[in-house]
Amino acid sequence: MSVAMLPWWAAVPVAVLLVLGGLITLVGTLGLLRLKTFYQRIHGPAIAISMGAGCILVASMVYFTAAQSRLVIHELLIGAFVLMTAPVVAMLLMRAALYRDLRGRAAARPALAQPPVGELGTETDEQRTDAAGGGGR
Amino acid sequence: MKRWLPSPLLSIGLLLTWLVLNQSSEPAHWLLGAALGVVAPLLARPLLPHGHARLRRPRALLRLLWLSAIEIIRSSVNVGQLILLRKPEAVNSQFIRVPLDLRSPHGLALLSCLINSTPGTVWVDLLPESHELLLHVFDLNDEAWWIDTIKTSYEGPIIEVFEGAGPTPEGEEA
Amino acid sequence: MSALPWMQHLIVVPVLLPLLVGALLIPVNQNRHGLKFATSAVSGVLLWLLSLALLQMADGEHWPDGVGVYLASNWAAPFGIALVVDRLSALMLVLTSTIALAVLVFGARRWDRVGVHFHSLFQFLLMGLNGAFLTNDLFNLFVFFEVMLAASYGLVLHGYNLRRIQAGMQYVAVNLVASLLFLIGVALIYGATGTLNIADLTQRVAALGPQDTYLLRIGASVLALAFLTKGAMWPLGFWLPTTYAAASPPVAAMMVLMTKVGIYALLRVWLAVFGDEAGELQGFGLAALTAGGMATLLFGAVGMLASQDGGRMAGYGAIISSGTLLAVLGHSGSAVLASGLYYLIGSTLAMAAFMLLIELTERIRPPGAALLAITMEAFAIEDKPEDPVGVGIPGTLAFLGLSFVACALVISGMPPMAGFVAKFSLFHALLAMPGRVPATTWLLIALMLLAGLAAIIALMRLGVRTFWASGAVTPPRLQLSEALPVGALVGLCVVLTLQAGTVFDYLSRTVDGLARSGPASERVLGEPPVARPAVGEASR
Amino acid sequence: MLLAALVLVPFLGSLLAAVMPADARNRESWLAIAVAAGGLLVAGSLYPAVAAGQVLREELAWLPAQGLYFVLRVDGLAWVFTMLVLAIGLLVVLYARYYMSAADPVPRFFAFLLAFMGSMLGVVLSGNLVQLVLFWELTSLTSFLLIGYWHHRADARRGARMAFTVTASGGLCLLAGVLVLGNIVGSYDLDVVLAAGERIRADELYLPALVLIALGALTKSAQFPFHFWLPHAMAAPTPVSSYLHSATMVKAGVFLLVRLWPALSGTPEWTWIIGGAGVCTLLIGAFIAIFQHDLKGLLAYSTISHLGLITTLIGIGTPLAIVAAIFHILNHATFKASLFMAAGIIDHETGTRDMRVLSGLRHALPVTATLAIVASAAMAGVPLLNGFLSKEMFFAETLLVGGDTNWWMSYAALAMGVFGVAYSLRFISIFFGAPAEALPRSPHEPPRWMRFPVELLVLTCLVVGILPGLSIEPVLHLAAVATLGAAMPDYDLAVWHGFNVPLLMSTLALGGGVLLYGLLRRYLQLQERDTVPLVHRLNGAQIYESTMLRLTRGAGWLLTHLGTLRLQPQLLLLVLALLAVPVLLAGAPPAWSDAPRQGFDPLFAVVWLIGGGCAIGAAWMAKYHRLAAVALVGGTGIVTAATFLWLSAPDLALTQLMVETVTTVLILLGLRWLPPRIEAGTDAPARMAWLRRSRDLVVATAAGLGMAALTYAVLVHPASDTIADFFLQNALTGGGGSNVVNVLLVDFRSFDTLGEITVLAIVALTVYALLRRFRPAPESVLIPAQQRYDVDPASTQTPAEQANSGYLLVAGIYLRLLLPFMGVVAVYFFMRGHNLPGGGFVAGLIFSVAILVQYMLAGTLWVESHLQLRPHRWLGFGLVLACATGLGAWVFGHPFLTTHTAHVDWPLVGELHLPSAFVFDLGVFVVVVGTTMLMLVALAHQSLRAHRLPGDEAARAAPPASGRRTI
Amino acid sequence: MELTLSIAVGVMFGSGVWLILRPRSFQLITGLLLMSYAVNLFIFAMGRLWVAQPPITPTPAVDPALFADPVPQGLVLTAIVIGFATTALYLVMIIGARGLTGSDHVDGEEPRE
Amino acid sequence: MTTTTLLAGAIWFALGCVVLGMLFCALRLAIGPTAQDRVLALDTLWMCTMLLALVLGIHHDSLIYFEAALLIALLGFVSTVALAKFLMRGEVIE
Ligand code: NA
Ligand code: NA
Repeated sequence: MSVAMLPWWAAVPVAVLLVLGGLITLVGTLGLLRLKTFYQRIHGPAIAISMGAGCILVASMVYFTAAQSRLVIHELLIGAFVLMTAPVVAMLLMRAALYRDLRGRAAARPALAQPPVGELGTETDEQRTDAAGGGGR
Repeated sequence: MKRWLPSPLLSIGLLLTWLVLNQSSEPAHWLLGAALGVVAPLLARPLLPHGHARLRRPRALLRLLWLSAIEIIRSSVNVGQLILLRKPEAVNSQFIRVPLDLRSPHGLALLSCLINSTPGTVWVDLLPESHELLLHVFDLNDEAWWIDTIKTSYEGPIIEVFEGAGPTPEGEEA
Repeated sequence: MSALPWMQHLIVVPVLLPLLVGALLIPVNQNRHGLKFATSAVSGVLLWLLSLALLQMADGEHWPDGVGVYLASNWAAPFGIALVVDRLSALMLVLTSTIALAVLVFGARRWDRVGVHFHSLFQFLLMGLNGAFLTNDLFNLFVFFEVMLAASYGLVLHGYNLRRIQAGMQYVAVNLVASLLFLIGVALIYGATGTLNIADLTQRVAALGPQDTYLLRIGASVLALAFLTKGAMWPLGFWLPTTYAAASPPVAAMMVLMTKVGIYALLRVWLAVFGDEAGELQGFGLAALTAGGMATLLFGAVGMLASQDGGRMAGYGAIISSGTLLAVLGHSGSAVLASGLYYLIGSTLAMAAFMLLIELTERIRPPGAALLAITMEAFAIEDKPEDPVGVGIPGTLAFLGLSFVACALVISGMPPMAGFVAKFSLFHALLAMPGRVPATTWLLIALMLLAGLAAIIALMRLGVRTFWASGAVTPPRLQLSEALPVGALVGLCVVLTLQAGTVFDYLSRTVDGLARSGPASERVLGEPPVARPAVGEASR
Repeated sequence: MLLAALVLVPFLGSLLAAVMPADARNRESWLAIAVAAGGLLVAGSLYPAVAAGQVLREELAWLPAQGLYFVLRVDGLAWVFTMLVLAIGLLVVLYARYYMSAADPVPRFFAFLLAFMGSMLGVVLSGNLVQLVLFWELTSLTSFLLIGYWHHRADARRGARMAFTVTASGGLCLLAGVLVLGNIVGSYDLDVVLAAGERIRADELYLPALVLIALGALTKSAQFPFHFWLPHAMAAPTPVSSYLHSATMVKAGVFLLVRLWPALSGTPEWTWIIGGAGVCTLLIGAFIAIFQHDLKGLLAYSTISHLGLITTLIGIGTPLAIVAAIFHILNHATFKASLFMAAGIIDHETGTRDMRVLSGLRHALPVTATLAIVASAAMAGVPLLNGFLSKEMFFAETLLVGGDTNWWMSYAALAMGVFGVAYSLRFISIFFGAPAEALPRSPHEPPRWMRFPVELLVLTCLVVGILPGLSIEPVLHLAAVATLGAAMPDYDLAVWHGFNVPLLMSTLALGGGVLLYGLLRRYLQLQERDTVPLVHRLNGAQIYESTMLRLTRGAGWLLTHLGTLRLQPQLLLLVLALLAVPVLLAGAPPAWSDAPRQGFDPLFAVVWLIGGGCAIGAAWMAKYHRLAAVALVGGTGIVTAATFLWLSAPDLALTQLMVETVTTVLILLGLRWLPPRIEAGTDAPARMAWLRRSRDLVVATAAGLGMAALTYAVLVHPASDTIADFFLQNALTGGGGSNVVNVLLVDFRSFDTLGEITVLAIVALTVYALLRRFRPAPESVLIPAQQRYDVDPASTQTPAEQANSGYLLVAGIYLRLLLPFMGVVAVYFFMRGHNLPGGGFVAGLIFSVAILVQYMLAGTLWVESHLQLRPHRWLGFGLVLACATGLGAWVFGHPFLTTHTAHVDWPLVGELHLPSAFVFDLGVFVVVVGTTMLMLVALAHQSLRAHRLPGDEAARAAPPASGRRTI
Repeated sequence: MELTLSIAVGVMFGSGVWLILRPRSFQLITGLLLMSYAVNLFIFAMGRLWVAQPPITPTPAVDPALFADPVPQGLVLTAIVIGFATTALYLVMIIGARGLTGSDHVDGEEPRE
Repeated sequence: MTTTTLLAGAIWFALGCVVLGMLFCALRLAIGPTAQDRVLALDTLWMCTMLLALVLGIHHDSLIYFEAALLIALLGFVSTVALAKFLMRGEVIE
C-alpha cells in the first residue's frame, strides 16, 4: 500500500468521491447490462462518463494536490477531452442504431419502407440478432 | 494578426494544455507552449472549414455551464434511480423532436455537448429539412416540457453566447 | 578520446548501405526505373566489394582469432547489440551479395517493373539478410529476420496474381506463426538465462541451475522450430515449394538464400550455445535434427520425383539441400561442417541460377506443351521417328542447355560439378569419423544418394521436355542482362569445383574458429566500447 | 603432364568443336581426328615404359583434405584400353565425317563425342576410385547427350533417358561401393585398394561393397536384368552406337570388373553375382538377337550377349578366364565396331535397317557385303577369325566350372554359341537372295573413306584370327599381367590346339546354329514374327517405363500423404511441433518448489476473466460475426493494456492502447472488402467437421495449457542474474534518460529499433503495392447497402457534404477542434519519452490517429484536397533521419548509433540538452506516421475507386434527389 | 497474480490456436492477433511480475531490485509494433486474395470434399 | 481509523466498482445482441479502463498512470467512432 498520508481535510473528500464515483460507474454499467433495448442502454454509461468520471477525476486532483503539496490539475484535461468526445460517440452510435433499425425493418416489411420514428423507441430489438447483414460484417 | 493567429482563444487553450500537461511553468515550457499554440492551429487550419468560434458573451456561457452542471447531477441521480429501482420495461423511452432556431455550428456543438452530457437524453440527429433535433429521452413523462426546457434553458443562452443578440449566423469560412 | 579505426565501421555497412539506399528510393517516382535501378545496382556492387573486403579481413590478420566485433550504440556486449564478423558470416555475406548482384541485373529489364517499390524492398531484404548474418544478439536476430521476412513478403507478392497471392497467404501465415515461436523461444531463453547475447549465453550456459537449464532447453527447442520452419524442415516446410513456384524468378532466387538463413541461424546458435563450453547441454537436440533432416531429405526426393514444373522442382531441390545440411549437421556437428558449408555454397549458387534459368527456359516451350509431354512420357506414347535430320540449336539454346545441365548436376550432386565434390566430401567426412561407422551414417549416405538420383531423374525429365521435346521453332529471345547473371552464377559453380581445395582450406579455417566457442565468445564480450567523453557530462 | 593432356585434350577439343559454326563439317572432323590421332600417338609413346612393367602415375592435389587427389595412372590394362578407346574413336570419327548429314548440327555431335571420349579415357586412366566414379558418371551424361542427339525423335529421347537413368543409378551405386571400399581400405587410391584384396574380402562390409560395385558395372555393361536400355540406345546415330557399344561405354563395366578383380574376386559371392548375371545375359541376349528385324537391334542384343560372355568369364574368375575376358573385350570391339559401321552404311545407302525388307545387297554393295560377312563370321566364332579364339577360350573355361559333375555352364555356353551363329546368319542373310525392291534409296558403295574404318577393323579380325601370337599376344599379355600380376597363367594363343572339347563345342555351335536358323526360318516365320518366343513378356523397357511411371505416381501419392498444399494442416503441424518437440527434447522437468511473489489479487483475476472471456468470445464469433469478433478482440486488447499498466509497464500500456485503436480501424477498413461469409455447401459431412473441430479443440486446449504452465513456471521461478541491472543503473548516467524502456529503445538497443522501423516501412510499402493492384470481390464492388438506403439523408451527399453540413456537422466541430489538441498531445508524448512513458512510437501513433479522425470525418477526397500528406516522403525521410543520426557518431569516431548530447545555452530559456537519441526518436516518429498513414490511406483510397466503379448501378440504387424522407 | 496471468496467456494462446486452425481467413487473422497478445504477455512475463515499480529511475544510483525488468518491456514494445505491421499486411493480403479468388478460405479456394 | 486506511478502503471499493463495471461491459459485449450494443459496451469498457488507470494512480500514489488515462480520454473514442461509422455507412473512410 503506497497511499500517502493525507490530512483529514483531503482524505475524506477523496474517499467520498472515490466511493461515489465507483458507485455511479457501477450503476451506469449495470444499466448497460440490465436495460432492455439499445436505446435505453445508451443512457446507462452516460452517468458513468459524466458523473462517475467526474467524481474520480476530482478525487484524483484533490489527492495529488494534497499528496504532492502542489496544484495538480491535469485531470482537467481528461475531463475536457471526455466532454468533447463522449457526445460524438453517443450521437454517431445512436444514429447508426437508428438507421440500422430502420433498414432492418424496411427489409423485413418492404411495404413499410419509411416508418415513423416514434414507433422505434418502444420496440425491443432483442429478437433481431444481426447475423448476416451489418453485424456479420 | 488573424493570418498568424486565427483564434487566440484556441491558442491560449493549447498553451494552457501544454503547461498543464507538463505541470510546469518554466520559461522553456511557456515558450514551447506558445509556439505550439501558434503552429498547431495554423497547421490544422486547412481542415477547419467552419473556422473558429467567437464567443460574444462569455459570461452567458459560464452561467449556462453552471446551470448545466447542476442539471447533470440531477439527471444522474434520476437515471441512477431508474436503473436501480425501476423495471426496465416500465421506463418510457421515446424519441422526440425539438424544432431548433440555433444555426451556428459551434452553437449546435455546444448544445449537443450539454444534452449528451446530461444523462437521460441523447442527441440522435438533426433533421435537415425541418431543422428539428431528434432526441432520445430515457424516461419521457411530458414531451412538451422537454421541448420547452431545451429551447429556453439551453438554446436561448447558446444563441446568446455565439450570436450575441442578433440573428446573423456566424462561422463562415475563416 | 580514442576514435574507432574507420575500417571497423565496415562491419555495420552491409546493414546500413541497403537501408539508406532503400529509404532514399522510397520517395522516388515509380516511373524513374533507370534511376532506381542504377542506385540499387551501385549499392549491390558496393555490397559485393564490401563483403569481399570483410572476407579478406576475417581471414587475415586484421582481427585476433578472425573475429571482428562492432558494438552498435557503443555499449559493450552483452548489454548493447554486438555485430560479429567471422569467416562464416563473411562467407554468407559474400554469398548473399553475389546472388543479389546477379538477381539485380537479371531483374533490371522487366521484373522490377511488374510492381512498385521493387528496389526498396530488395535493398531492405539485403539489409535483413546481412543483419541476420552479422548480429550476435538473439532479439536483434529476430528483428532482422522480420526485416528480411517483411521484405520477402513484399517481394513474393511483387506484381501479384492469383497464384502468387495464394502462395503468399501460406508463406506469410506460416512465417507469422513461426515468428511468434521465435519470440517465445527468445523470451524463454532470456527468462532462463537473463541475457540475449549469444556469446554471453555461451559463457552462462554451463553454470545454470536445473530449472533454468530446463527452461533453456524448452526455449531453444521452440527457437529451433522457428528456424527450422524457415529452413523448411519436414514437416514444417510445405510452404516452400508452393512459394518458390509462385514467386517471380528474381525473388525466388533470393528465397533460396532465405532458407539458408534459417539453417545459418540454427548453426550459429547451436555451435555457440550448445558447443564445447556447454557442459551437459553440449550437442542438445542434435539427434532430433538428424532425424528431421533425414525425413526432409526423403520428402524432398519424393517431391522432386512427383513434380512436373521447374519452380516446384527447385523448391524440392531446396528442401533436399536443407535436409542434407540439417541431417549431416545433426549427425556429426562440426566434424562435417566444412563439407556442409561447401555444399551450402554450391547448392545455393546453383539453385539461384536455376531459379533464374527456369524463367528463361520457359520461354522455349510453347504454352500447353507441358501437359502433353507429360502424358506422352508417362504412357510411353511414341511419335513416329522422323528422318534423321537434326534441328539446329542456335547459341541461346546451347547456352541455356549448358547452364541447365550444370545446375542440374550441382543440385543433384552428380559429377563433375561442385555438388559432387560437396557430396563426396560429406561422405568422406562422415565415414572418416573415428570408430566403427554406425548404421545411421550408411542410412544417411544412402538417402543422400537416393535424393540425388531422384533429383537427376526429375531434372532430366524436365530438361528433356524443355530442350528436346519442346518442338520450338524459334530460339527464345534472351537479353544479355538475363543471360549474364545466370552465366556468372554457373561459372561460379565451376570455379567452386575447380578451386575446391582453396575453398576447403578457407572452410576448415572457418570451422576451426567455430568449433571452439570459448575464445570467440570471449572476443565478443571483451571488445571494449570507445571511450565516451566523461560520463557525467553526457548525462547532464 | 602427358597423361593429364591425354584426358584433357578431348574436353578442350569438345569445347572448341562446340563453338565452331554449324556448317564447318570438315573442320570439326579434322579437329576430332587430330584429337584422337594425337591421343593415339601420345598413348603409343608410353608403350615402352608400360611394356617394361612400369606403372606411370601423375598426381594433382584436388581435395587433399579429403584424400582426393587427381591421379592418372597407366598400367598395361589401362594402356590397352586407352589404345582401344582412341583407335576405335579415330575410326568412328572418320566414319562419322561421312555418315552425318549436312543438315545435322555437327558441332554438337563432335563436341559430345569428344567429351565422351575424354570421359572414357578418364575412367580408364583413373588412379583414384572416386575420380573413376566421376568420369564414369560423365560417360553416362555424355552418352545421354549422344543417344539423344536426334532429340526431335521421341525414341531418341526415350532411349537417352533410359540409358542415363539406368547407368547413372548404377554409377551412384558404384559411388556407394567405392565409399565402402575406401572405408575398408582407408584410401581411394587404386594401387592401395588393389593391394588390399585380402583385407577387403575378409571385411564384413565386403558383400555390400561387392553388390554395389557390381550394380555399377552390370548396369553400365547392360547385364541382365539391366540390359534393356541398350537396344533403345540404338536411336543414336550409328557412329555413336558403333563407338559406345563396341569399345567404350558398355566396356566400362567389364573394364571395372577386370580392374577390381584383384581386390574383389575369388569368393563364391563374386562368382555367383557376376557369373550369374553374365550367364543370364549371354543366353537372353543371344536368343532375342535372333528375332530382331532391325539391323542395329540385332547388333544390340548380340552386344548384350557378348558382354554377358565377358562378364561370365570375369565371374568364373580364374586367371585364364580373365585373360579370355580381356581378349574377348578386344575382339568384340573390333568386329562389333565394324558391324555397326556396316549397318550404318547399309542404313545410309538403302534408307532402311529393316531386315524384312533388305535382301540381296551383295549386288549393290559387294565390298561392304564382304566386309560385313567376315565381321559376322568373327561374331559367330568361325575359325580363323578373332572371335573364334576367344570363344574357344570361353568354352574351355566353362568346362572347368563346377568340376566334372556340373555341366550347366557349358550347356549355356553352347546354347549361346548356337544362337550366335543363328543371328549372325540372320545378319548375313540380307546380302543374299534377290536384290530387294522398294528400298527407300537405291544403294551404292559408300565413299572410300567411309568404308575405310570397316576395312581396317575387318582386317584386324583376320590378322588376329590367323596370327594371334604375332599380333595380339603382346598386347593381351600386357593387360593380363597388369591385372593378374603373379597369378599370370600360361596360355597359348593358337588357332589350332588339336581336337578337344572346346573345338567340339565350336563345331557343334556352328552346325547347331545353321540348323537352328534354318528351322526358325521355316517353322517360326523368323522373317515375319513380331514377338520373341518364350521371353517376349520379359520386356525390360516396358518394366522400366512402368517403373518410372509408378515411381512418379508413387511419389505423387507419397507427397500427398507426407506433405500438404493446404495451409491449415501446416499450421496444425506447427502447433503440434510446438507442443511435442520441446517436451520430447527437454525431458522431465526438475523439482519446482518456488512460490508466487505477488499475492492473488481478485480484482486482477476479474480483469482477466473479462480478457479471457473476450478472447474465447472472439474465437467463437470470428466465423459469422466478424464485427463482434473485432469488438471482442478489442476488449482483450484493452485488458492487455490495463495489465501492462497494472504491472509497471506504462510504455507498453500506451503503445498497446494506440495500436489497438489503429488496428481496429484497419480491420474495419479491411472488412469493407470482405463480403459476408459465403456459406459452405450443406453437403459437407458434418461428422468429419465435428471430428476436425474436436481435434482442433484438443490441440488448442493443449497449447493453451502448455503456455499457461510455462508462463507460471517462469513466473514463480526467481530470475537469475540478468543484464537488466546494467540498464537500470546506466540509463540515467549513460543514456541520459530516466525511462529505462525508452533508453533501451533509442540508445542501448537502438539497433533493434532501427530494424523495427524498417519493418514498418517495408510493410507499408508492401501494403501500398498490394493495394495498387487490388481488385475487390464482385460482391463488395458496390457501394455498401447502408449508403444506398435512401431514407438516410446522407445517401445523397458526398462525404464532404456530410461532414460540412450533413449529419456529421456537429460531430465535426468537435473532431476538428480536437485536431490541434491531439497534435499537442503527440508532441507532449514525444518530448517526455526519454524520461517518462512516451516516445516516438506512441507519439507517431497519436499523430496518425489525429489525421485519421479527419479522414473518417470528411472523407478521403476532402481531406486530401485540403492537406497534402506524402507518406512516402515521411517514410524515406524518417528512415534516413534515424540512420543519419546514427551515422553522426562516426564523425566523433564512435560506432554507429552512439548517442551524443548537444548542450545549448539559450537566453531566457536556459541550458537545453539535445540528445541525438531525441533526433533518432524523431526518425521513429516520422516513420510511424508515414507507415500508418500510408497503410490506412491506401486502404481508404479503395473506397474512392469503388465509388467510381459501379457507375450506373450505383446511380440506379441512389434515390431521387429529394424529399422522400419522413423524418 | 502469477496464476491469473498464466491462465490469461494460456486462454489467449489457446483461443488463437483454435482460430488459426480454422479455414476462414478472417478467423486466421483474428487468431494471429490473439496469439500475438498472448506472446507479448508471455515475453512480458519473462521479466517476472512487478506491481507499481515501473523502470523509471529517478536518480543515477538505484537498486535494480526495486524496479521492474525493462528488457522484456523493450522487447514487447518492438514485438507489438512489428505485430501490428504484420497484421496490417496480412489483412490486406486476405482482402486481396478474397478479391482475386472469390473465396475467403485460407487456401484461396473452397476445399474439395 | 487513519486517513490511510480510510483512503485504502475507498480505493479498494472504487477499484472493485470499476472492475465490476468492466465485467458488466464485457458481458454486454459478449451477449450483444446487436452490433451497436457491442460497440457501446466496448466504448464503455474503454471509459472504465480510463477510470481504472486513475484509481490505480491514486492507489499507487503515482502520476505514471495519468498518461494512459489521458490517452484514453482523447483517443479512446476513435475506435468506437470507426465502428459506429462502419455500422452506419458500411465503410469507415468514405
Ligand atoms: Na445524455
Ligand atoms: Na564343368
